[in-house]
Amino acid sequence: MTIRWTRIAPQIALTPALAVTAVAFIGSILWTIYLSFTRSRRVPDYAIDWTEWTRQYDRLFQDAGWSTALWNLITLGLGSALAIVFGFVLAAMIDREKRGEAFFRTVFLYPLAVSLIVTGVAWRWILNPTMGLEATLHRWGWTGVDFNWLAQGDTAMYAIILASIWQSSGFYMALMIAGLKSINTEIWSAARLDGVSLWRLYIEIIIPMMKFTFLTCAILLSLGVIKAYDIVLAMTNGGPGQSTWVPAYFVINALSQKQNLGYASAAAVMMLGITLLVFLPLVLLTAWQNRRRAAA
Amino acid sequence: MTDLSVTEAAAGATVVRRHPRVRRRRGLNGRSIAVLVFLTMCALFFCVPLYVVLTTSLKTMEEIRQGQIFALPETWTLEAWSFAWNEACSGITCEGLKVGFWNSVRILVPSLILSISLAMVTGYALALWEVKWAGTFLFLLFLCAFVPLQIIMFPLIAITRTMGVYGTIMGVAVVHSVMAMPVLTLIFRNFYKDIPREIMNAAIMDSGSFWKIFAHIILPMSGNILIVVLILQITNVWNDYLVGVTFGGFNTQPMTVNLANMVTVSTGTATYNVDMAAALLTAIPPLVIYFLVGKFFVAGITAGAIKG
Amino acid sequence: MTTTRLTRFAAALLCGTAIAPAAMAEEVIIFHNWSSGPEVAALNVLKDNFEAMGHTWTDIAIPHDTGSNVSLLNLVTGGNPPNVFLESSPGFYRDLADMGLARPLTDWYEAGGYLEHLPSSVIDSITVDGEIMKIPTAIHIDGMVYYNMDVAEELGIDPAAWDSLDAMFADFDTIREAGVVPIAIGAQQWQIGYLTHAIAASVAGPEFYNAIYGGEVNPDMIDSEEMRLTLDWLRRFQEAADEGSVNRDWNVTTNMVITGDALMQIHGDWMKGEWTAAGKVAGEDFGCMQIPGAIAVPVTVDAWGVLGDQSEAMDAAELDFASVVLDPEVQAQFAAEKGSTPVRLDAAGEIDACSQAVLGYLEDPEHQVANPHTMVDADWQSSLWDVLFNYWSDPSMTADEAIEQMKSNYDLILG
Amino acid sequence: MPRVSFENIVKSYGGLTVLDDLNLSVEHGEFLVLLGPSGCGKTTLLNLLAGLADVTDGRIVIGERDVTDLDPKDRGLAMVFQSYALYPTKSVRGNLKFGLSAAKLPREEIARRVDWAAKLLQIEPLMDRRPSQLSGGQRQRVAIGRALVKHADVLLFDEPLSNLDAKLRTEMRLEIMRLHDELNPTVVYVTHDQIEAMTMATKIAVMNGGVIQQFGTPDEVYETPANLFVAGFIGAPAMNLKEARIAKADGGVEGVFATGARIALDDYAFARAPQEGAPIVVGMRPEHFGAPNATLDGAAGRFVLPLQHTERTGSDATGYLHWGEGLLSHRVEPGDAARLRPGQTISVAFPRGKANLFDAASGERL
Repeated sequence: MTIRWTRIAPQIALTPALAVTAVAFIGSILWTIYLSFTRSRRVPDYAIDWTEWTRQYDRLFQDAGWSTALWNLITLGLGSALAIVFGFVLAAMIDREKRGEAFFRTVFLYPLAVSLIVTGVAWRWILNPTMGLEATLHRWGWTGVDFNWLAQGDTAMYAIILASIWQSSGFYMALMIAGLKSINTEIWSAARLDGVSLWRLYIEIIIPMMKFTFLTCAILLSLGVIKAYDIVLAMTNGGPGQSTWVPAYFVINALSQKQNLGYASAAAVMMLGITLLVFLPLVLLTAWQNRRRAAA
Repeated sequence: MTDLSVTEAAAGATVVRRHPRVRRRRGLNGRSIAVLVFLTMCALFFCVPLYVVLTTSLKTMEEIRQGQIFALPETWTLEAWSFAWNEACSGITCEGLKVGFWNSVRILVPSLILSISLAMVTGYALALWEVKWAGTFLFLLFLCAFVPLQIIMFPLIAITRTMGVYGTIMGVAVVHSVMAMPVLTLIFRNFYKDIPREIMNAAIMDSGSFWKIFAHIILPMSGNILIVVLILQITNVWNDYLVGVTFGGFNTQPMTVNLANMVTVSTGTATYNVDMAAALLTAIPPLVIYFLVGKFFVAGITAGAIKG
Repeated sequence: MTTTRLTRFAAALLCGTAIAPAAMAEEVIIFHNWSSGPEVAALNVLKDNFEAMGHTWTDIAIPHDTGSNVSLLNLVTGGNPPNVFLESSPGFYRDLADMGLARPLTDWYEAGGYLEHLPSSVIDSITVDGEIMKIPTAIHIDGMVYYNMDVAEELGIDPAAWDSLDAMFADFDTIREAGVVPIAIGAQQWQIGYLTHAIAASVAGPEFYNAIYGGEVNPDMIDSEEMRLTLDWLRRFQEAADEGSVNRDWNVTTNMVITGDALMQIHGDWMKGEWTAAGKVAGEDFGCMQIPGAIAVPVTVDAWGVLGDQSEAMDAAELDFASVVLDPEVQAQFAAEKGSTPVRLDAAGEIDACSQAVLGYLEDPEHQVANPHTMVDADWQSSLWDVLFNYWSDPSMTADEAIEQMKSNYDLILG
Repeated sequence: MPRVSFENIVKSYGGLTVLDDLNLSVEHGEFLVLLGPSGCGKTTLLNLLAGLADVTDGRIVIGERDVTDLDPKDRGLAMVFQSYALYPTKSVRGNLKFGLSAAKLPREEIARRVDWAAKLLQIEPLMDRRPSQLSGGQRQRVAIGRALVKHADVLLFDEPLSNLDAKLRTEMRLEIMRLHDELNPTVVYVTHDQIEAMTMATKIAVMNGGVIQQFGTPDEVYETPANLFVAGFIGAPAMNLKEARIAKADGGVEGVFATGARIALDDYAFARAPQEGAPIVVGMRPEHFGAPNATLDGAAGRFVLPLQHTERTGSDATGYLHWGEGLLSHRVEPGDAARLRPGQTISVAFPRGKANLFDAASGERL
């Protein structure tokens, strides 16, 4: 056989990416999984004691900090889901009321350009109990208002949710606007001819038509929530207590404070598991969408 | 909770399509007014942090202590800005945020070159050339695109350590490139996939050289997607904290890390005006990009999220 | 030890370290996690003296709570190791030894005659498995009471008269009525962790303290009267904390006391640096004392380590650094800037009222315990801090619940 | 000079075999048209020749060279694509030059060839425009020019005219024929349009289901279709194919249709002697029928049938007569078409020596 460069050249060009995938992703994931079975502390210790190889996981499931982190993950997920709702409301309003569309879009989207560290710094300042929003409200005479969310374990998470909604609503709005624009304009006319009320139009026609957009948003949101670290660090650094720990924070803490590589790896593997749980529907969704498109 | 690396997501960077829709100028009826009022209130909510941060940064500390967070500064001063930029301390070096700014720039440039060139060539090879295992590889990339950094953090530390780049600008840039590779590749691949097969065939018959076709035919057609990916990657890298703090070393940490250090460990009294000025300084580059090329920015961050 | 190096020692000893011209100028990379004003000022004392020897000081600073240990270890094993690092944890030096990167300094100490000038508690803290591995730079007491004397006078209270924590808390209502925060606390995890071990040493004594924070943890002492006592006091401190305490940095907290918004703070005595930076004088503007009625005080010895397996020139430069740190004059200057107490008994220069008090407390070896960082397993300590900070942050959590969590943590980590 | 031949070509995608043991060769300077309905494998065959797809088995030879394992650019081919596939970011000149500069030809040579092609195709004024600024016909010319400048021995066309309107299509057809006459390359031309095939080809290969049904000159393919498929595919309106049985009478051979009508087959050159009662299919081209109601001396068959409707296609007209369940089409003088009324009974005659006979079972020509 003669050498055919048209067959070989692309494979050569793919080698770097392949190497990166194999080493930095697949190899590293396997490495971390392996480490999670060891008792590695600061440095890797590759001996596995097979009589208690699940030791790190056992500890994880008994660790109050980990269960707090998991609950917070759910809280954060549900709370941030408001960003999708909010995003949809904004998108629907902007889409119906054309006036000022460019202006509103610009305003709602700019927080997305801001890093989560900056977002955290800004909101932490606003929520500062002695000089921030609360102090101002008290000065204005609304002494009953309690905005010292960051100070209490049961409200600190809400502050993080508030900041993340502020940061990400615009993004979901942009996705929703795109979704709304792809809806055939004749549907609006048809609904108007039929005399359907706007509410029913949205609830019975538009939202079901956009279920794919909603699903996309939900999956993106979940993946974002799993990765949430910066915002927690900048807003509360995990506190008060462990009340705002999330898995992403837990892993870093285990690595740096506890200096327990094995434990951090076990927590990271659990994070990967959660990611896969979210990822699986995405794969199914993509397959489903492809089939639907093929059928169309 | 959408950090940008998520929003790139799935694949395909089709620039958001705008269906030209007939604009109907209607009179201001009750509903319109209600909607506009609601939108305006939301807009105010969105602007409050920016306003507060901006005014705080222009105030003196005495004024800030009065707790009038919403008041305009009585005496406008740029002192906090100049202090944050030139003098604020991060560690023993008190040279201000400008150190971090230049670090961020020095991280940004190689990471952009590395990640985009790698992703472009990979996407091009996968989309336009016949490679038997392309499908499997694509699926792998799709999976990798969602892997949080924590899961591969220690191995990456060990790898960069072995490469001798841990704790250097290059190290941070390399990790950024690695983390961005799957998503950017998918974006490029989905863009190139839509290039007509026959153009590729014509080029293959004309030249047959993988690189020549890339340089002469494909690269000139990649203008739009390049802008989109550039914006995506610039915002990503600039706004990153975790990679910078984990892989940065001797005063090679990016601006966000400097900012976080400055805010958490400031000298003496907490100087909120300096903190806020520093926060704004950190936020300015991506904000400028957003306000200058908003349309591409939106396309960039939603790249792939909307398929079809 | 090579002959050239010995010659250099001799030369250094003869000429006095600070002015000895370096045979070879080296760029020395120095890793630390200090970043507050006084800390930086103290570092600059070292830097100026060190650079006067012709070397270059390249600085890398990673703030306390961003995982400096991980960074340090990875920097060491990676391509760009720091030559000198601020690190107390004995485990870290053991890891270094495993990697062949440790640099025992016992010979150097003996040759330089340093040991006779150091208190025995300091020597203990710099010794790892029989070899001296660290260069002590400063002594701190982790739980000192610093109070604003002007405010105390206005309120008509004399903190020096308190002979127990009970007596101290008894005055809090009076203080609050005057619109002053009695005790300023920064409620961050590490600050609460420090406060707790200071309370433990103070109210429960060395035996209990060493059973929990020592190299060998005694699980029987987790569920003990002493632990309950410690936790009960911690709860009382929490109840006394003001609204803004959450996530407040220690130096911001110190500033509340300096400006008179609060009467006092219990914290490591590095807060003295903030006072002196504000132009205040110990014994005149502010008073300092141990926790009233303290049985023992926890002592932190800040110490540097140096990297082994380096070039000869770098080895020499590292020793130059060590000699700068242990120079009597530098010791005094450093202590003055940082607000610490010198590690050398013969440190030259003036010792302020607070340091005199500290030296007084340190006279009695029974009255001191070591900072947990230099002793205890990092994982165990971190888990303790998690529990304690949860306990602090959740007023409904009982001491029993906290003890239960600690016990289960012990089983998981050390059991 | 190149003769192009496919030897025992097999092409399968996964488990699906598209081409199975295909043999075909075309001599130098010939204009081969691969003709067939979509999905018949003709484009696959072209791509195999071009090297854009790999054969599963078999050999492709151009001239004396086995090119089966060569890269497309090394095969000495040039190709014109259905969608023209012009490089959108390059000017017309850039499009023409790219292949030449990729082949590292000297600068003057490139300029000479580009000018030659521009002149030949009359696209000189367009040389600095981008493809998006050209009309469809202009793009087609550029695409052809891009192929010509390579001075390739073999030119491939993949349905190059299908995106043009009818008028342009005719023009370009003539243009391509002129170029072929002037430059005389070997051409392999894929199309599903039989008019293109009939007008341009020197050889036609009719394909269906991955198999070459017939290979021959346009006349051969039209006059003596090798099987039922070719018979039905070539010609518009299509050949009438009617089932019949062989009947021998008075030493002559006749075909008896299901309707009872008969047709004399004495003049047909049977490959072997027909058997009595054997089922056959009789193929009759519409244009061979005599004018309605006209008498035709020595007609092979005469049919008197009611008219269903007539169709006029400009220069020509066709009448459709009821034939059992089906229809029989026959050419009508355009002038007469308007006078014919549906339902009217018409008598048509089919001449001797014009019928095509096929075996009903195998579909092969008898």
